[in-house]
Amino acid sequence: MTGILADSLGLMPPKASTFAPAVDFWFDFTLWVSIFFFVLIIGLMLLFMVKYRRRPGVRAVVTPTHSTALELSWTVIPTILVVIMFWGGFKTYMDQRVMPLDAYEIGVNAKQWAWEFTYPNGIRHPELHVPKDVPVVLTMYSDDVLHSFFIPAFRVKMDVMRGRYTKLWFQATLASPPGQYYPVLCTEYCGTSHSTMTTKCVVHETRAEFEQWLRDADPLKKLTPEQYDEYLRDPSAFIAAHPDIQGLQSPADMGRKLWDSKGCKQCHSIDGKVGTGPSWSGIWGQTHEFSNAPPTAVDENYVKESIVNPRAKALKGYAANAMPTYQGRITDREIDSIIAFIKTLKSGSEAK
Amino acid sequence: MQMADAAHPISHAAVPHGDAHGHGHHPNLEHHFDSLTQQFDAGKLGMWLFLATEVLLFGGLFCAYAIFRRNHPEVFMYAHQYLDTTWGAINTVVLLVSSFTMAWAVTASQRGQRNLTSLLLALTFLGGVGFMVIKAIEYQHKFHDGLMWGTHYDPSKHGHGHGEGHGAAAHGAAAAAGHAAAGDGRGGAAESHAAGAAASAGAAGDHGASAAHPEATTSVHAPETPGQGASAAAADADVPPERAPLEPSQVALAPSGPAGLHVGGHDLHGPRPDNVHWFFGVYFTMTGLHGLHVLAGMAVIGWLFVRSVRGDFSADYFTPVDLGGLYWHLVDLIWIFLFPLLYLIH
Amino acid sequence: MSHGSHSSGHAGGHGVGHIVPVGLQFGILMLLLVLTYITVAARWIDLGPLNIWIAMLIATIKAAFVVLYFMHLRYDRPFNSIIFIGSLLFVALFVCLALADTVTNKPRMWTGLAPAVAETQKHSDP
Amino acid sequence: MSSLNPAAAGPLVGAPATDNYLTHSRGFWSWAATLDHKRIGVMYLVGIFTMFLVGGLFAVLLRSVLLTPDAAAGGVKTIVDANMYNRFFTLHGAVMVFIVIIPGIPAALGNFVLPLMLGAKDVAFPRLNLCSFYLWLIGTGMALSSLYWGGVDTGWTFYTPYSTKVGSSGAFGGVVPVVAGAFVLGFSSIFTGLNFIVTIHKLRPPGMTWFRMPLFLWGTYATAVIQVLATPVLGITLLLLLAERLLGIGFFDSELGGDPVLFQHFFWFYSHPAVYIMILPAMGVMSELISVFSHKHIFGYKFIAFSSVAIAILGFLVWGHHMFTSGQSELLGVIFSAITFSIAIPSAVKMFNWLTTLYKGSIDFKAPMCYALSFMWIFGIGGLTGLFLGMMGLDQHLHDTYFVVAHFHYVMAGTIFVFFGAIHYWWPKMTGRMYDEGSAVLASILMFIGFNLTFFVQFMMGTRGMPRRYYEYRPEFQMGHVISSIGSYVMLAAVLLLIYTMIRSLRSGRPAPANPWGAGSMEWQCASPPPHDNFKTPPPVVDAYDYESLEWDERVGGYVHRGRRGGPAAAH
Repeated sequence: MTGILADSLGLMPPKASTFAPAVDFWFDFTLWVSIFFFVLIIGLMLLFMVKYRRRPGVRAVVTPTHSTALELSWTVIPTILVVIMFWGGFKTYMDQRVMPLDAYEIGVNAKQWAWEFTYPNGIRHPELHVPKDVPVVLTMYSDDVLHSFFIPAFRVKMDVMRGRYTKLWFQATLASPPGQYYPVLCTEYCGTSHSTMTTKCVVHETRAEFEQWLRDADPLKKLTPEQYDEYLRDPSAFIAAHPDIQGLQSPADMGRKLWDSKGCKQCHSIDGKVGTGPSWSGIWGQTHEFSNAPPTAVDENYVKESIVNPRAKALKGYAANAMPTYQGRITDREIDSIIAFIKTLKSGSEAK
Repeated sequence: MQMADAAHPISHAAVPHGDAHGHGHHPNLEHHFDSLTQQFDAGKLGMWLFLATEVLLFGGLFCAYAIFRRNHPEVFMYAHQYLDTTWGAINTVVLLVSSFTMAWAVTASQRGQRNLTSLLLALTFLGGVGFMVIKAIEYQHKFHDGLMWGTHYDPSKHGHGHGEGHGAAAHGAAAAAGHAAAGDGRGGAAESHAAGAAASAGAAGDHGASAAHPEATTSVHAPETPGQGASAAAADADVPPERAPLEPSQVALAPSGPAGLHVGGHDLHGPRPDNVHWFFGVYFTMTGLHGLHVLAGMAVIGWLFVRSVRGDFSADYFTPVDLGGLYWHLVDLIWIFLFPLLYLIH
Repeated sequence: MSHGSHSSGHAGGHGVGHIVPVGLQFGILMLLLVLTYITVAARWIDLGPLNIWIAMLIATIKAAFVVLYFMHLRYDRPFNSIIFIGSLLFVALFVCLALADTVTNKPRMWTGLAPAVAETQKHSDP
Repeated sequence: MSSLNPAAAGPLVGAPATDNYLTHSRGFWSWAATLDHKRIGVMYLVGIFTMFLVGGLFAVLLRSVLLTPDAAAGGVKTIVDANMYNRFFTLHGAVMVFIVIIPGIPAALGNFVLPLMLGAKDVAFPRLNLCSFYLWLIGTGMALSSLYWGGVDTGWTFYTPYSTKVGSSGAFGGVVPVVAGAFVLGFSSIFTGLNFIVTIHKLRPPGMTWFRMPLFLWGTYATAVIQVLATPVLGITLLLLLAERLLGIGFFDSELGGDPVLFQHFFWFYSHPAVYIMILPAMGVMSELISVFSHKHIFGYKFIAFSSVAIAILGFLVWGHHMFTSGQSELLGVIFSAITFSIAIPSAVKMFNWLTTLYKGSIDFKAPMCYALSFMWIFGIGGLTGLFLGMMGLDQHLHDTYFVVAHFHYVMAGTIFVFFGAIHYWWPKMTGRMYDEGSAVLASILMFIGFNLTFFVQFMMGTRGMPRRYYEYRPEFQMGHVISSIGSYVMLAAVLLLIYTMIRSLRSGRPAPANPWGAGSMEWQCASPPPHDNFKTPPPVVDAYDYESLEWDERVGGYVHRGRRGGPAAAH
C-alpha cells in the first residue's frame, strides 16, 4: 500500500481514519487497472483511426470474423480482475461493518436539516467531536425522512432512517488542526435545505483533550448564576421552560426519571430482583431467548421494540402480554434516555 | 427455443403480397401478416407477453405479502379471521365457473357456433358481475367495521355496538384493573396494579370480547375463557392489560406466533396483535387491483359479446375471443392464489 | 412466412388453434371445484407451518390445470410456456431477494411504531 | 396505391421516390391516426427530441445555478433558490430517464428501423404501437403538468418517506402527477417492447434467421425482454407509492410499521434493469455504426449477440448495488456486489469486439462514426468507473457523490451520443435528404469536448467528497463546478449546431440515395425515404455485415450491390 499507488493521484480527501488506507489502496488498484484498460482500448482505437482511416481506392481487409481464443481471453482476463476487485471491496466493507465491542458510543439524530450528537455524558451538541485513535460507534436515527451520514475524510457513509437504528464506526487517525475540522455531510436527498445539512467533525489529539471539550460543552456552564439556581431547584421545570437550551440533563438521568414516572419500575427492577418483567440490572448486551423469535441481544432496537411493541418477542420465563405498549405515550427521546439508563446499570450495581 | 423457431423459416413459402388475392386474404387478415396462422400466433405470443407483465405487476404485491407475512405471521393469523371465508369460497367458485364458460366460449367460437358463443360470453360476463357484487358486499363490511388499511384501520368499529358494548367493556376493564388513568391516557401505563384486578378485568373482558366481535361471520367465535377475554378486550379497548398474573394457558396464547393461536382450534379469535392494519393494506391492494382487472376483463368480454352478436367471429377468425379468454383466465389464476393466501391462513 | 405448427386444426382448414373438447373442460372445472373444496377443508386440519405450503400446492395444481387446458398452453407453442414460466421465475427472484433482505434485517428494525396512531389517541382521550 | 407507385419499379435506385411514406397521405389525421411504424417512429423522434431539449434546458439551468457556491457569492443563485433548484434537478432526471433515454432509441429509432431491418411490412401490432405513442404523450403531459401543481422535488428516484410525506407542496403536490405520468410511460414502454418481441419472433421473412439478424435487432430484442419483465414492477411500485401518499396504505411508512428500504428494493428492481433498457439498444446501434463505417464485418457476432442477452438477464440480479449504504443487510450487499461484477464481463466483451472490428478496416469519419467513436471513449470511462462503485468498500465513500453523477452520465448520456449518431445514420433513410457532413462532424466534436469537460471533473469532485443534489457547496469545489458548467454550455452549443444542421438538411439537403453509407442491412435496400409499405417483395436476406459486394456508384451517389448495377431490375 505504499509507493506510487498510495497517493490516489491526489483524488482523495485526507486519510483520517483507519479505513482510509485500505479504501484508498483499492481505489488506486482499480484506478490503475482502469487506466491500463482505458489506455489500451482508446490507444488502439486512436491507432486504428489513424492507420486504417479511409483512403481512396483502399478497401477494408477481410479478417476473420471471430476468433474463439481471442474472445475467450478477453472474457477470462476481465473475469479474473473483477474477482480480485470484488474481494477487495468485500474485505474493506466487512472491516467497515464489523464494530469493535469496546467502542466509544455517540448517538446521532438527523432531522431536516440538522445533525445532533448525544455524548455519553448526556450532552447534546450539533458538532461531532471524537478523540484520536479511539474506535467510535455512531448509533443513528432520523426524526423524519432519510438522511445519510458522510465524512469523506473517514471514508464512511450510512443512511439514517426512521424506523430502525443504523450504525457506523470509525477510528480517527489524524487530529484536525486547531480551528479546522472534517466536514460531516448529508448525502441522501432530504428536502429544501439538504445541501446545508452539514456540520463539523473535530478530532481531538488526545482523549484528555476530548474529555475537556466534553466538559466545556456542558450547557450548564452557559447558564447565568440565576438560571443555574433555577435549574437546581427543579431541573425538569427549568428544562421545560427553556427548550432552547439543549442537553441540560444526561439521558441516563432522564431515563432514571422515566423509569420512575412511567411505570417501568412496577415490573422492572434495577437491582436484579426478578419481577413481572426482567430486571434491568446488567441486562444490556445479554442474549434473550424467546418463545416466538430467534435469540436476540439486548440492544437499542430490541429495547425500543419492547417498549413500543412488547408483544413482538415473548421472553422465555415471563408472561407474554404483561407489558403494555407505550406507543404514543413515549417519545423517541425518552426511549433513548431509557436506553442510556439501562446501559448504566451494571450487574448488581444498584440496590434501590 | 427461439432457435427452433428460426430453424425452418424457409419452409413456408412466402406468399408474395401482390399475387395472392383470393387465396390467403381473409377479410380479417391484416396487411402486414401473410396468413391467419401467423396473425393468430403473433396475437397469442403478444397476449402471453402481456400476461407475463400482469404476473410481474401482481408479483410486486405478492412480494409485499410475503415480506409482511414472513416478518409478522401473528398479524395475518389474527386479521384474516375478519375475512369471510364463505364469501371468498363462493367467489372462487363463481370465477372458476366463469372461467369454464369462457373456455367453452372459445371452443364454441372455434367451431363457429355463433349463438352459443354469445350466450357463453354473456354468462361469463354475469360471472364477473357476480364476483364484483360479492366483493362489494365484502368491502362494505370491511369499511363499516373499520377493517381498513394504514391509518384508516379502526378497531373501535369492529363490533356492532360501537358506542355501547365496546365502550362499556373497555371502561369496565379499565376500572376493574384499577386504572387511575381514565383522564390521562399517557399515564395509563403507570400507577397501581392490584394483583386481583386481572380477574375482574377478565370477567369484564369476556363481556367486552363478546360485544366486540359479534359480527358472526362464519367461523369467528368469541373466546371462551376469561383470560383470553381479558387480553382481547383490553387490546380492543387499547387499555394495556398491564402485568396481569396470567394462567399458564394464557401464556400459551401469546399473540406473537402461530403456536399461540393453535390452542383451542382454528376458530380462536386470539388477542389483537399490533399493526393489524398491515393485513388489510395487503388485502385491499391485492383484491383491489384484482378487482380492477376483473372490471377490465368484463369490459373486454362485453366488447367480445357485442362483436359476437354482430357476427364478427367465425371458425377462421376467433382470435379476439381466444385472447380475451386468456386474459380472463389469468384473472381467475390470480384469484386462485389470492383466496388461500388471504382467506385460508392457518 | 408462418411457422410449422403443431397445433392441430391448422392443416384441416379449420382455422387455427387447438380445439379443446367441452367435455374435457367440464371435467377440469369439476376437478377445480373439488380442489377448491379440499383447500377450504384442509384449513381445518392443523399441520402447523405446512398448511400454507399445502394450500399453495393445491393452488398451484389448480392454476396448472387452468393454464394447461383453459388457456390451451398444453397445445400451444412451447415458447409461450417459456414466457409464462419465465415471468413466474422473475417474480420468485424478486420476492426471494427482497424477502431475504427484510428477514436478515428484521432484528434491526423497530416494529410496531404505530398500531393505528388514530386509535391510541381516540381511546386515551375520552 | 401499389400499381401507381413508381418506386415499386426501382426501390434501389438512388433517386427519391415520388411516393413514399411521407408523401403517401397528407393532413393532420394522416399522421395522428397513422398505423405506419415509420410515421410513429418519426413522431416519437420529434417528441423525444423536444423533450430532450426541455430536459437539457433544466440541466443547463442547474449548471448555471452551480456556478457559485452560495447565494452570498452572487450569480444565478440570487434568482433561483434551493426549492427551485431541487425541482429543476428532479425534473431533469425524470424527463431524461423516463421520457427521453428509455424510449429514445427503441421507440423512436427502433420503431422506424426495426421492421425495415427485419424485412417486415410493419410491427406485429400497429394499433398497439400507436397506442404506445399516445401513452408516451399522455405520460409526458402528466409529468410536465407537475409544474402547474407546484413542481416536484423528490429526485427522480421518489424515495420514501420524502416522496410520500413531505416532498412537494400539499397532499397532491407535484409528486402525484409525475408518478402517475411515469406509470403511464411505463406502459408505453411495455407495449413497445412487447410489440418488438412479437415482431422479431413472428414477422421475420424467409431466410432471416436469428443469427442473420443485424445486431441492432439483438440489442432491441434484449431491451424488449427487460421492458416486458421489469417495467410492470415499476408500475406496481408507483401504484403503491400513490396509495401510500393518497390513502396512507403504510407499506413504506415507518410510522405505520412499513419499511422505507422496501421501496428502494421495489424501485431498483425496475430501475437498475432500466439502465440496460437505455444502454442495450445503444450498444446495438454501436455494432452497426462501427461495422458500417469501417466497411468491415463485425467481429464476434455471436459473442455480441449473446452478451446483449446476458446483460439483459444479469441486469435483473444486481439492483441492490444501489443500496450498499441504505441499511440493506450485509449479506444481500455481498451477493449483489458479486453479481454486479459479472456484468462487467459482457460489457468488456463488446468493447473488445468493436475494437477488433476497426482493425484493418477502412474507417470513414462520417458524423455517425464520430459519435460512435466518442461512445467508445465515453462508455469506456463510464463502464470502468462502475467497477469502483461495485466494490462495496469503495462505494461507502463514493455513493451519492458527484462520482456517481459522473458515472451514470458517462453511461446514460453516452447513450445520447449513440442516439445522435443513430439519428445521423438513419436521417437520410427517414427524410430522404443528406445532411451537411461538415457541420454535423463539428457538432459531434463539440459535443464530445463539452461532455468530457462537464463530467470528467465531476469524478474528481466526487472522490473528494462533493455530494450530489447539493444547491450550496464548499468553496473549494467552485473551480470544478465552473469547468463543469462551461462544458454544459459547450454541449448546448453543440446541440444547437446539430439542430441547425438538421433543419438545413430538411430545407436544402441533397436527395439521399437508397444506401449512402454502404451498409448491408435490409433497410438500405429500399428507397430513401421508404415506400409506404416498406417492401413490395421482401428482398433476399444477405449477411448484413458483408460489405464485399457493395460498391460505390457515382450515378446514384450511393452504394449498390455489385452485379446489380443499373438498378434492381437486374436483381429481380
